[in-house]
Amino acid sequence: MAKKTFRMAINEAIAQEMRRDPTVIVMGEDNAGGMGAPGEDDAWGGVLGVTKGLMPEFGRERVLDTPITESAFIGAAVGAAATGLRPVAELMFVDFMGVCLDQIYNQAGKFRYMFGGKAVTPLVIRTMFGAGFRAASQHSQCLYPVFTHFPGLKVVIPSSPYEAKGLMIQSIRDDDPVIFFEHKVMYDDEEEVPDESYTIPFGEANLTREGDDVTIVAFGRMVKLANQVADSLAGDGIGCTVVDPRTTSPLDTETILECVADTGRLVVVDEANPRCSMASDIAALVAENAFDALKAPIRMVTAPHTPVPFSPDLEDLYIPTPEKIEAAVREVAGRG
Amino acid sequence: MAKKTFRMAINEAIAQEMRRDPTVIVMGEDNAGGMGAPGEDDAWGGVLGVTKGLMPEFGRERVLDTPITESAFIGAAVGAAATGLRPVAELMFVDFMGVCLDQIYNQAGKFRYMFGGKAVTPLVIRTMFGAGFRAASQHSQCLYPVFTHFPGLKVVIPSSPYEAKGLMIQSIRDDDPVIFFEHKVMYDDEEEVPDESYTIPFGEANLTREGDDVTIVAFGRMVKLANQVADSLAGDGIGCTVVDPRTTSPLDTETILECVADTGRLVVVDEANPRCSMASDIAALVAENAFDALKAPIRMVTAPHTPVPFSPDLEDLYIPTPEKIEAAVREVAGRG
Amino acid sequence: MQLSRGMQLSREELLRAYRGMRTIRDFEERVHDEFAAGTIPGFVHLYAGEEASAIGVCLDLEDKDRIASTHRGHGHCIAKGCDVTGMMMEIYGRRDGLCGGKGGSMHIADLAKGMMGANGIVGGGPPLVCGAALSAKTLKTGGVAVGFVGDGGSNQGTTLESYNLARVWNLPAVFVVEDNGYAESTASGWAVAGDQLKRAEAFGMPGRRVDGHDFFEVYDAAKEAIDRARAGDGPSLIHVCLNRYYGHFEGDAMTYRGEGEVDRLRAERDSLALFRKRVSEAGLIESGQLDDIDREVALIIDGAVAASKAAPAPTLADLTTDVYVSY
Amino acid sequence: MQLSRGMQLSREELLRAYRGMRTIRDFEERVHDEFAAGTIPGFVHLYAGEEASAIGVCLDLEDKDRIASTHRGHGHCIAKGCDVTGMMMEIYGRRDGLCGGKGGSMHIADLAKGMMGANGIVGGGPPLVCGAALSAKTLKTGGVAVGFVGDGGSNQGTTLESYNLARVWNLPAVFVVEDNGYAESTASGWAVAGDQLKRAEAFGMPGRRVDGHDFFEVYDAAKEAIDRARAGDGPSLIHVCLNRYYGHFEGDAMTYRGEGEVDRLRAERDSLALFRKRVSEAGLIESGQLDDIDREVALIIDGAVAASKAAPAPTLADLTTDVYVSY
Ligand SMILES: Cc1ncc(C[n+]2csc(CCOP(=O)(O)OP(=O)(O)O)c2C)c(N)n1
Ligand SMILES: Cc1ncc(C[n+]2csc(CCOP(=O)(O)OP(=O)(O)O)c2C)c(N)n1
Ligand SMILES: [Mg+2]
Ligand SMILES: [Mg+2]
Repeated sequence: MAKKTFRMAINEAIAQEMRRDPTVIVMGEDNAGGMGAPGEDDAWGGVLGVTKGLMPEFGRERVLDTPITESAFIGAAVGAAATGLRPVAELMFVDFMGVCLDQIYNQAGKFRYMFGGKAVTPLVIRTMFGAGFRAASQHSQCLYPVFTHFPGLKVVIPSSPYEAKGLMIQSIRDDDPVIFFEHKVMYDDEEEVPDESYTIPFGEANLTREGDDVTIVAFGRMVKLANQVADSLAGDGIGCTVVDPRTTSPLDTETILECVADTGRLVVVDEANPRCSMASDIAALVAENAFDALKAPIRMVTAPHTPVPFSPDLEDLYIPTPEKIEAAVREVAGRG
Repeated sequence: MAKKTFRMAINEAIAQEMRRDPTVIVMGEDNAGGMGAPGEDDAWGGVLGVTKGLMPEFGRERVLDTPITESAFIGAAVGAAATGLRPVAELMFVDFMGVCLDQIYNQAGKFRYMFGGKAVTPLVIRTMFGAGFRAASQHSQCLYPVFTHFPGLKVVIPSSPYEAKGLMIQSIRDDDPVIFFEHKVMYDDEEEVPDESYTIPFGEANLTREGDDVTIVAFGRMVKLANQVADSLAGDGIGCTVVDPRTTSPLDTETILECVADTGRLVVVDEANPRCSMASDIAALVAENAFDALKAPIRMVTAPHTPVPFSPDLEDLYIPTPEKIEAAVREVAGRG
Repeated sequence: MQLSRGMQLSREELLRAYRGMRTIRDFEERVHDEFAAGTIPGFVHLYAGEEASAIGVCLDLEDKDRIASTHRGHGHCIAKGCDVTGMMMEIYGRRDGLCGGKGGSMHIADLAKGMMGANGIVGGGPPLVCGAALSAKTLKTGGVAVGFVGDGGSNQGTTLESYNLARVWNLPAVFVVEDNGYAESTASGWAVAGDQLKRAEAFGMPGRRVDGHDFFEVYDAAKEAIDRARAGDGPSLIHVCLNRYYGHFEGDAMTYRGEGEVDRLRAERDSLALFRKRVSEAGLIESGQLDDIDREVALIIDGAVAASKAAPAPTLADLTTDVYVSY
Repeated sequence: MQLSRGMQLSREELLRAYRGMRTIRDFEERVHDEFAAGTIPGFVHLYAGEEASAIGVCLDLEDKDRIASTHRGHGHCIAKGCDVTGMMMEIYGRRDGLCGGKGGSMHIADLAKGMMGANGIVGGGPPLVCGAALSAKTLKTGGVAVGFVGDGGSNQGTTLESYNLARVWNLPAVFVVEDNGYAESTASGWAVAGDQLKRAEAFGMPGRRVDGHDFFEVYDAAKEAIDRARAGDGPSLIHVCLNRYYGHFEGDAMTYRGEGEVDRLRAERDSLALFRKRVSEAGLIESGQLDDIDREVALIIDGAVAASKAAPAPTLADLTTDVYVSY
């Protein structure tokens, strides 16, 4: 076991699955890079280097660069998945979903149902999300609530390198279309990641902390922040359970409800915009199904209802911070 | 005042605004119809006849038919709105958003913020939504939760002909991009609608019933069903307040919270899929801000987490019914 | 001029082609009647009048070859071998329909037959075709993928992007633009700027225009394009000019069409009549044999409708299944 | 051969063109340096090397004429008259930036100047251009709308659909494909199937290919297209072949480029050097005057950077404003 970055963990997961299964292919803009260009081959490995090295090992036949035509190539990944391949396609930034969403939610996500259970669409769409990169309004959104809304899609949000590897391998092996969300600010995060292949099942939340007073449900990069807060509050005698659902669809409702049954208090931390978000989804779940256990109002810590601002000063105010999370936890714990 | 259908009310609203303001234009596939064809002009007036008669009155210069290229013409409406026109563009079925969403949420919805408050984008996108028409998975979705998620867009869901006219006129006069949701099953619904022009402001919920026991928040066609249920339960001594928020963005949070403060019980009725939906959005709002008033778990009545099935038998099971709403109300009222 | 390859087809193949066209025609005429009688729900778009296109393109395709279709998909389904009773049951929303009643007319599919689905989204198919062609290429199945779009769908960005991708990836794909002169009520002459063949050329593909009422012309062009794709020489486009006999969907009053337009088309541009004329003039098949097929097909369609009417609907338990492979 | 209309420009106009190109060059070189020094955050795509395109196209445009730009938008902004200090402040994320610091490099806009915004979405601009052209046509302003896209963006469905719509609606629009040979690390020769001019033809538009390092060639083609649009004769396409001097974005190591490629380009394909050569050979302007402009521009850019560094950032109160006109 060695320390690996989030980037490396994803890369290794894909490479191992490509070795194991010849039907796994990779495609996306500059996923190798340098197509038709005079310089280096595998020049990019994707815009942030996640797929670097795959092309030299697996060849241009299995690592395909694409023109900038997301409808065509994401749609091609959908069509390929329905006809015998297991594509891992990259939608560079999830913000670009607007030019290709139809192929994802109306085609891939509905094939199985519309076709009476006869279609299998083992597709992974990897995509970058999240703020903090000073990438401005059209390159910083979360958007996983939108994908979670659609039946037929599975939505995965890994919160660390270890999680990323296991969830990516699971995503590739899964027979349903999976949208795999990679937080762009986490690519250099490091932790111990096993060299061997392993899977983390969908729909099984991970309790990264356990405590008696407050349940914090957080997604992606917010899990780390929630744990920080939990650590610091432990010293103050406020015990937090931190739930990383790992997948928002399917959602491990059982674990979340059990945790709230134990603590009676809930804070949800969601980097996305607040309306029709995962924060509201979890809050509603609990308000419907664990109401009797609740000892305090539910608190949601989210981004504001604004686009992501460019200015670093504003962007830092936009993203949920440990301070805001802590304030919410203290409030529901009656220890404001 | 005369009885008018939902269809007529919308048509009249647009026509009156076109008479009042020469910058208002209409565009969409077959919005007049018959372009380049040998037969009748104004042959269609939109697929369900909502824009019929506008072209003969205002001419082809102000009622534009389009090729089937939603990115180009919805985007053109966005660009036109940013440069001096007030387009009322039709996205025939909201299900088609997947081929043009970028122009709506990344362009129209973000211009003002990204451009530091200097852009004005007075755009209306009319779109058909909802199940019950036996139109199957790709022509029956609600999808307003997706649009509600995006900052910068306003989302309007009229629940009757009267509401439709006033809200449409407001939408056209509003300086922000508005997505105007027309339930396809409601076009032939009739009620008294004033001949003169009037507006209904955004963000002001309508209380269609008042009662002491349970607050029902419902959207679009569901408002009618909720009122039916309220009527029938009144006989049983269960008093319902029915809230029609009219616009999901902006949302009249105040009225909703006040109603729940009064009744202590909440049922949300949302025809959309349940995850990250308006049902969850409202439930979360209340669980955060009116928790202390709540006397019972919140109940959400929604479609299941499945695509819309074609078979009429299944579709009828898919859509929330008065029976399901009534059961939910009885349950929270402790009168199951 | 090169001798038509279609005219060199075997007797069995010609009969199969005729049977296919007759099945489509009868299927659609019957759906039209049943819709009018109120026994069929929903949005239904009929392919009557366009039979020679689907059959001409698909006649030589095997199950490993894939097609993606449009909202006007019944003809393509039949041409690709979908079971007619299963289709009819689907259109009736029955549990034993090809898609369990969950799909309906606009979403009939049979992946085992290489039929990737009708599609409710105009331009939804061509990207999927690129994917199916990529599968064939990567898995070296020798298969090809064919995408049908209408004249209206030919403008959609998804379609145009797919031309580019298919060429850049050198995919075994064929794009068939079925130009029936209208997209809903809008004439293709107005909505399609430029020219379909020049579009093919603009994306580096060979293109060919054919009379879509003439099975033989369609067959020849398709054969050429399919052979090219199978040989690894990349995508092509076929611009098929044809007509629809009915409205855009059932219920369309068709006031945008010319006076007597449909009657004239039925009289003069009937792919079945034209086929009969060609094969009998060439002495390839006696008309009695074709009459036999007509009778057989009529019985099959009768049977399909009767079975559909009698078949059970899906039930509550079916509502929430088939969303995922694993839950 | 027709005499270049660019060569017939007045002395003032030529000086304005040169000043514009020099401003872009200096602006970009300076942003490059500042980014490398770590004072500028975010994704920054530089236009250095492409100056003659923006200036050649925009020189004659008025405020009522609109342009829509790309992620590589600084040059277009400058060419359309955006304030250079306001732009620099925006790139620094300052409160007094052209967009209040909320937009950043990829979203600089100034609607009053007819600059509809850089765009973070490849292919995001062309539909907006159709809209601006429609406004001009409907409101009879006499204005035109120009859309810039890269070679990569030229494949996007949104772009191709816009060609069709502009032609069908006969809009006063000009589409400028700036082909700098690469989209990120991918060569346009690989990713663009077929040919840009044939694409124009395929959608019924005139098209013209020009050397994008040569202001005069660009100007002439733009003039022709803009005149055509203003005259009500519809859209055109210009395929501008040029080069970028820096990486795709700042931080790109450019290993995909050929050995010495950029050095060679800087030496041989420099729009500013080429302009100087042309005007001095033709005896139109003495080089001293151009040197004066160089000095003036350098001071302006220095000033813009200094002001930006000193300027205040936006604050919490700014975070939630400007989402809507009315709340
Ligand atoms: C993206 C999208 N836009 C619009 C529609 C509505 N619609 C369905 S069929 C159709 C006309 C299609 O015309 P064409 O492609 O020529 O096919 P035809 O109906 O003539 O066979 C339209 C506009 C749709 N289904 N999908
Ligand atoms: C829809 C979309 N896809 C992908 C990207 C990422 N991206 C930004 S610029 C770029 C390359 C654009 O190439 P080109 O159009 O040639 O413009 P150039 O950068 O060469 O000026 C890509 C892929 C994007 N911003 N938007
Ligand atoms: Mg057509
Ligand atoms: Mg380029």
